[in-house]
Amino acid sequence: MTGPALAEAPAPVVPSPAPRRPRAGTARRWRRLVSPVALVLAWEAAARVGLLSAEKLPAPSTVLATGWRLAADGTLGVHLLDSLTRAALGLLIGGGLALVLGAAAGLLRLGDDLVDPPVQAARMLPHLGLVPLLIIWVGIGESLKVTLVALGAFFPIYFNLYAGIRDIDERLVEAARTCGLGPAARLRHVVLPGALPALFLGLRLAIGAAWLSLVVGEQVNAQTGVGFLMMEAREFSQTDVVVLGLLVYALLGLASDLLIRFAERRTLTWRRGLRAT
Amino acid sequence: MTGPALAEAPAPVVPSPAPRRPRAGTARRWRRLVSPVALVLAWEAAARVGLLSAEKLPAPSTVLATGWRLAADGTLGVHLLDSLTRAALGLLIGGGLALVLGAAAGLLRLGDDLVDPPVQAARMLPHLGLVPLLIIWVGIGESLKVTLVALGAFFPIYFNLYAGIRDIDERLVEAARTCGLGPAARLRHVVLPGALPALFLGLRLAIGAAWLSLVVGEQVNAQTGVGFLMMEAREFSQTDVVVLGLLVYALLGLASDLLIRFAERRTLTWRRGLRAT
Amino acid sequence: MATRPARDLIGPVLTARAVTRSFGPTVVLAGVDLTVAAGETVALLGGSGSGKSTLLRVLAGLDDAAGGHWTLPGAAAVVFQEHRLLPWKRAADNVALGLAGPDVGGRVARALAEVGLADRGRAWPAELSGGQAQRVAVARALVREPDLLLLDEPFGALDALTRLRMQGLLRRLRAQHGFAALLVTHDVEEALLLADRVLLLDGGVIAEEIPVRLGPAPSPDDPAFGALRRRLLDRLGVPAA
Amino acid sequence: MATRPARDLIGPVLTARAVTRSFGPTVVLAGVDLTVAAGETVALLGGSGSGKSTLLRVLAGLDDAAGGHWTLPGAAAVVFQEHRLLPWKRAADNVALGLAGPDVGGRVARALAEVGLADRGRAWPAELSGGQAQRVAVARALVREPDLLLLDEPFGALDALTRLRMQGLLRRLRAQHGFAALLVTHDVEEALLLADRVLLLDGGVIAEEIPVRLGPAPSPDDPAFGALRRRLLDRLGVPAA
Amino acid sequence: GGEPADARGDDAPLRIGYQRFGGLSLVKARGAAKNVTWSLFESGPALTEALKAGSIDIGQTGEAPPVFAAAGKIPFSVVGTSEPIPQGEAVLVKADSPYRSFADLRGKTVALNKGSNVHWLLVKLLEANKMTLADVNVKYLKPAEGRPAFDNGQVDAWIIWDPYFALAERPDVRVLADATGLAGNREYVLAAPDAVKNRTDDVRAFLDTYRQTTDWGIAHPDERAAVLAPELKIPLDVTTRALARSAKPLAPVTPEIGAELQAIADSFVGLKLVPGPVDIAGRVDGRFNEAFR
Ligand SMILES: Nc1ncnc2c1ncn2[C@@H]1O[C@H](COP(=O)(O)OP(=O)(O)OP(=O)(O)O)[C@@H](O)[C@H]1O
Ligand SMILES: Nc1ncnc2c1ncn2[C@@H]1O[C@H](COP(=O)(O)OP(=O)(O)OP(=O)(O)O)[C@@H](O)[C@H]1O
Ligand SMILES: [Mg+2]
Ligand SMILES: [Mg+2]
Repeated sequence: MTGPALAEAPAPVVPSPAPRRPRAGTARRWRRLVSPVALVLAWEAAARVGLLSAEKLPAPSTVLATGWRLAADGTLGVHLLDSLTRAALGLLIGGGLALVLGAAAGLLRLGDDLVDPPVQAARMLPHLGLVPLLIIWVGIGESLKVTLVALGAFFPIYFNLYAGIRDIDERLVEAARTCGLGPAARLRHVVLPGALPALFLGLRLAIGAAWLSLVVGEQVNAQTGVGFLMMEAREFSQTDVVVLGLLVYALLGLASDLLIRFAERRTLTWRRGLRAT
Repeated sequence: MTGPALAEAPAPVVPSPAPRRPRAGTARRWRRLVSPVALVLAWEAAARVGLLSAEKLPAPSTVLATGWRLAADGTLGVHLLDSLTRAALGLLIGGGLALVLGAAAGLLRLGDDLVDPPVQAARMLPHLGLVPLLIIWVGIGESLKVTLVALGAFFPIYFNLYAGIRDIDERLVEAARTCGLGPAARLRHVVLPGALPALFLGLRLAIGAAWLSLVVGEQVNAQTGVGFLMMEAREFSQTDVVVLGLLVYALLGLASDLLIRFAERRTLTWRRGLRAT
Repeated sequence: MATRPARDLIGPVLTARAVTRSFGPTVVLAGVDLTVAAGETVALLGGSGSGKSTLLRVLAGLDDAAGGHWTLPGAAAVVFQEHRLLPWKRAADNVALGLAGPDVGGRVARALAEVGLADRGRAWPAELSGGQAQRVAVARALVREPDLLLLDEPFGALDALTRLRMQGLLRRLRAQHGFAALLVTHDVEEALLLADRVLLLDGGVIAEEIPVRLGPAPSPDDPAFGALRRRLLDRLGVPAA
Repeated sequence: MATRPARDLIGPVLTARAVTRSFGPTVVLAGVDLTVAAGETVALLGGSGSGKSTLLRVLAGLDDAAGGHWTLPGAAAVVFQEHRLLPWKRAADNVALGLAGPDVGGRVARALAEVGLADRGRAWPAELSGGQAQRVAVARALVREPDLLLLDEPFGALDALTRLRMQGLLRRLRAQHGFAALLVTHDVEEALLLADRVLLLDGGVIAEEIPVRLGPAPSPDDPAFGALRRRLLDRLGVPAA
Repeated sequence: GGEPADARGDDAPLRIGYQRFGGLSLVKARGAAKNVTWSLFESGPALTEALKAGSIDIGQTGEAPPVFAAAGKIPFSVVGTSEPIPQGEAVLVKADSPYRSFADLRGKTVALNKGSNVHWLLVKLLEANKMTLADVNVKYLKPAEGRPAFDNGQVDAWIIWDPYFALAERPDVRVLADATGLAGNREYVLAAPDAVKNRTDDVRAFLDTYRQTTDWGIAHPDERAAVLAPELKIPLDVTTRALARSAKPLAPVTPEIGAELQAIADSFVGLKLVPGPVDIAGRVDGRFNEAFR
């Protein structure tokens, strides 16, 4: 995951390569913190010297203070938990459906012909524009929010899975067939591991889409959730709470990224070898 | 693009394979129309026999009549054109930025360390929740809509490009280096073609995200655009116009899919060969 | 590779009649007739690009677009020209792919040991050298004790010593289990050392069929061996030195 | 391949001192010393997995993790063990990759013709047979007329006749352009036919260096050839038949 | 859920839709009504959308949303209203701006929420100043969007209602005009036909509670503010100021109320703001008027 394809300039003349370098892993991990920290510092400085008015963008320290206050009185926890529950449920449903349909379309010619065209048409349906219809179909309760998340999560997973399956080296599938693997076993041993990197990417995009949908969904008759918190703050122009909400999302983004990176490292060890050669 | 990885059951005993079959291309193309047409017919039938009330979901024929009326008096054309302009502009800006940053992060170790972490954090920022802040920063005019589209389009392209670059076979890059290709030439001859399939996928997802953002953006102080048309109809509970708007999006989805498929077929001919072996 | 009682197979284990295959306008196979009897080893020679790999794919049931008729036994194993190991499975897991029955672990370990890679079972395919990967692919085919082996230049990337060892291994296993083999090779000596019959693919058909009768332990020093070798090389267009 | 005046290169075109490379705890190269003089052809022999490909990668400047010192001339071309053709470029475009100067098209066409693939220039790599792809890779290296060729089993997938032709081509071009070559091969005869010197990689070091003095046109029938061949095979552990 | 009231059994809770600052907020904040569920809506149009979907039984909006809902053929009855609240909505400009009357806004940008009570106020303001919609540059922005746009000078004026009005009232903001003498700015109680027909007693009981709670609030303004401020999550002083001018007693629906609504509807139709014609007077249902006397 770390070997860039074109990182260093080529050295057609290699006079004397450096001796074994110390493992740069930890150094790199810290370097990845540089730009986020720099951004936050610049933002704080701009707010302190008055370049940014508190209305335009409150200082990170203000936002943190607000966050601390809301966290201390339990508000933040409650809203976060509710949002996470909705997101998880929607991801599960939308992701599950995407896995089934994506696999059907990617694997079976018939599935491709029957499933893919409607999905391609539905892909551009802005599901957030469906809200008025969804209210009629599923009501204004929790199911509305979960449906919106599921719709948002469906497409990235479906498309990446589909593409991942299509990109699998046909020759490996042939080799598995000659080893006597039936369709189910080929799915397990060849298709799934081969499509896994694409699936991870789809999952990343789906998690982002889930939050996006939730922000809109939690504006329809919600009493809880980070989206609701932000909407409420928006209505009363409490910019610090709005920015706090955004910060929470950003942290969730980083956390989920770390989780997925970890999962990738666990399941995609074989790619490191690929990179090393 | 058509050879499924696991389409038919394996036949360890191949008694007598079929003689050369006629090209199934056209037949398949028609088969892809089956499920969309079936869906529309079922919908129409359900509406006709009263299973679906006109409020819940008006019949396709009603929607088409509405579409015809709006198209005839020019309304639809005006709104569509404005939406398309905004989407194109936003895609251009967001996509361009994603290309630059995605390439920097995918190619250069330094770029990865500096660019990727903030993007990962921003990835989960639901840009639609940014609307109040964006109003302060870019105003309530066209730039707001274009910014929203650009934000929506940025992430799928960035992530897919990044992943596409990382997935390129390092051995091919090495081979290109030994052929004396400098970084720019490697970019052009190895990295770009290698990442192209992923880039196409990102483009697909980005187009969907663009519309999604536009639907929300066109509800803020817009007087034109398909999103505005739908919002206005929503206020008057003109479900037929809402559904018409969705239908327009679906058709745009199919049209853009056809375009991208065509572009893929042109630029990715080499994969057909890969599949044939 | 546990011993298995040799079966009395009657009739050919593989028959192909009038196999044809074209890529667009290019006809690669123009009507290949082929029979491999049970327990027999047949070598397939031919120039580069003559269609040997294409024929093997057809016979393995992997090519839908080919014409003609052929039958395959239930248990055929293939070694492809490239190793085709699954990059996400370690060497041992690649060998164990689709393997059922008792003591899979032990059989896999023995197969890897027989190809000289007892200690590389936990390596990823990307960590193997060219010859090592090829040997893992051979182990993957041998471990399933098939009735027919389809081998596409299985020893092409091996040094002289390893190649000799692998040839010995193949001979020994054949004697033990009695499987048949169709062996694509570029090495005329190898063909003569291993095969009961040599086929020459040229112009899309089997242009020549040469039985090899050199006894159970053929030696390159045998004058009959030299004569056959010369005949094959002549047929392949290689001039005498 | 246009003719180019042979250059008077003084001194070695490649020197390597104490090259080391390990993968984790496994030491593959334990200190390799190597020199290739201008215009000289050196064959590198060694068992499967002995580190030949690893050494070539290091010498080509592709391995950051190796230790030791080495120099490379500006113009080196590499043929890898796998063909490493870009799948998205047709054969001719693969050969033309990074090629500058006048008449690129003509030079590419001539190079393809010389490896016997004049009519396959528009084929995608996936449409080539194993041997054809390998020959395209050879053409890609030869067309840039390097000072040093690093070849990793370039003829491994070729039938006897094609292999002979390619060996002839290599000899002819060397005589014409005077490039040096480091040739990894498993074929002892090929090493003796092409090389001025044979190196044996074993245990991570150059275990043996054997000069080949067989005159300008060595023949396998030459008794000196037979003796050298036997000596090398002995050293590689291949028993006499 | 979206199931109609009659499918939910007699003892199912009554589903109430409310807006943040509507009179119903106090009922919710005090927990006065039993056996009800509460749904919060961002605006009147969003609430009538839920009414259409059959997701609520009773809801409360300002004066324009019923007209828009009726134009959208949404089935509902107007079962109650309030006394006029003309000071509860106003045109805001920056204190240092040169505008002294609404007429000065000719050619300027004015932000307001589409389809809300302020939309009707705009119509009346234009009418009173002999202007038309073409004379001002209207920007339709929701309250949450209007505030930043107004604060940052992207619009010249903002027409807004309480509590956003009270929240925006700061030293650098001036009230250019309110609805006094122009618009009634009443609140309306809407009910779904199912609930009116099948759950008449429940609805009546609820409306009774509503009136009692409102009356209690008017009698105890300080306690009312103390109860509502945390519910609304806005400062106590802002709550007090907004309630002082915006909390009015409830009133029965009479034919005059119907006529008043019909005038709004006809005017909107004339301006092509809604696709007409609209019969809103016919939606007025006086059967619960007892509860409001
Ligand atoms: N997918 C394809 N499209 C077009 N031509 C193809 C395709 N696959 C193979 N060919 C052509 O068919 C011919 C036979 O190929 P094949 O791989 O069977 O040769 P081979 O005998 O195995 O050669 P080698 O010894 O070099 O491996 C070659 O000329 C090759 O270029
Ligand atoms: N990325 C890697 N990680 C771990 N071990 C590796 C890696 N690459 C190569 N090796 C090991 O290094 C040794 C040398 O490999 P190399 O490819 O150089 O062998 P070789 O001499 O070219 O063999 P062959 O003749 O089979 O191609 C092998 O044992 C191989 O398993
Ligand atoms: Mg082949
Ligand atoms: Mg090697």
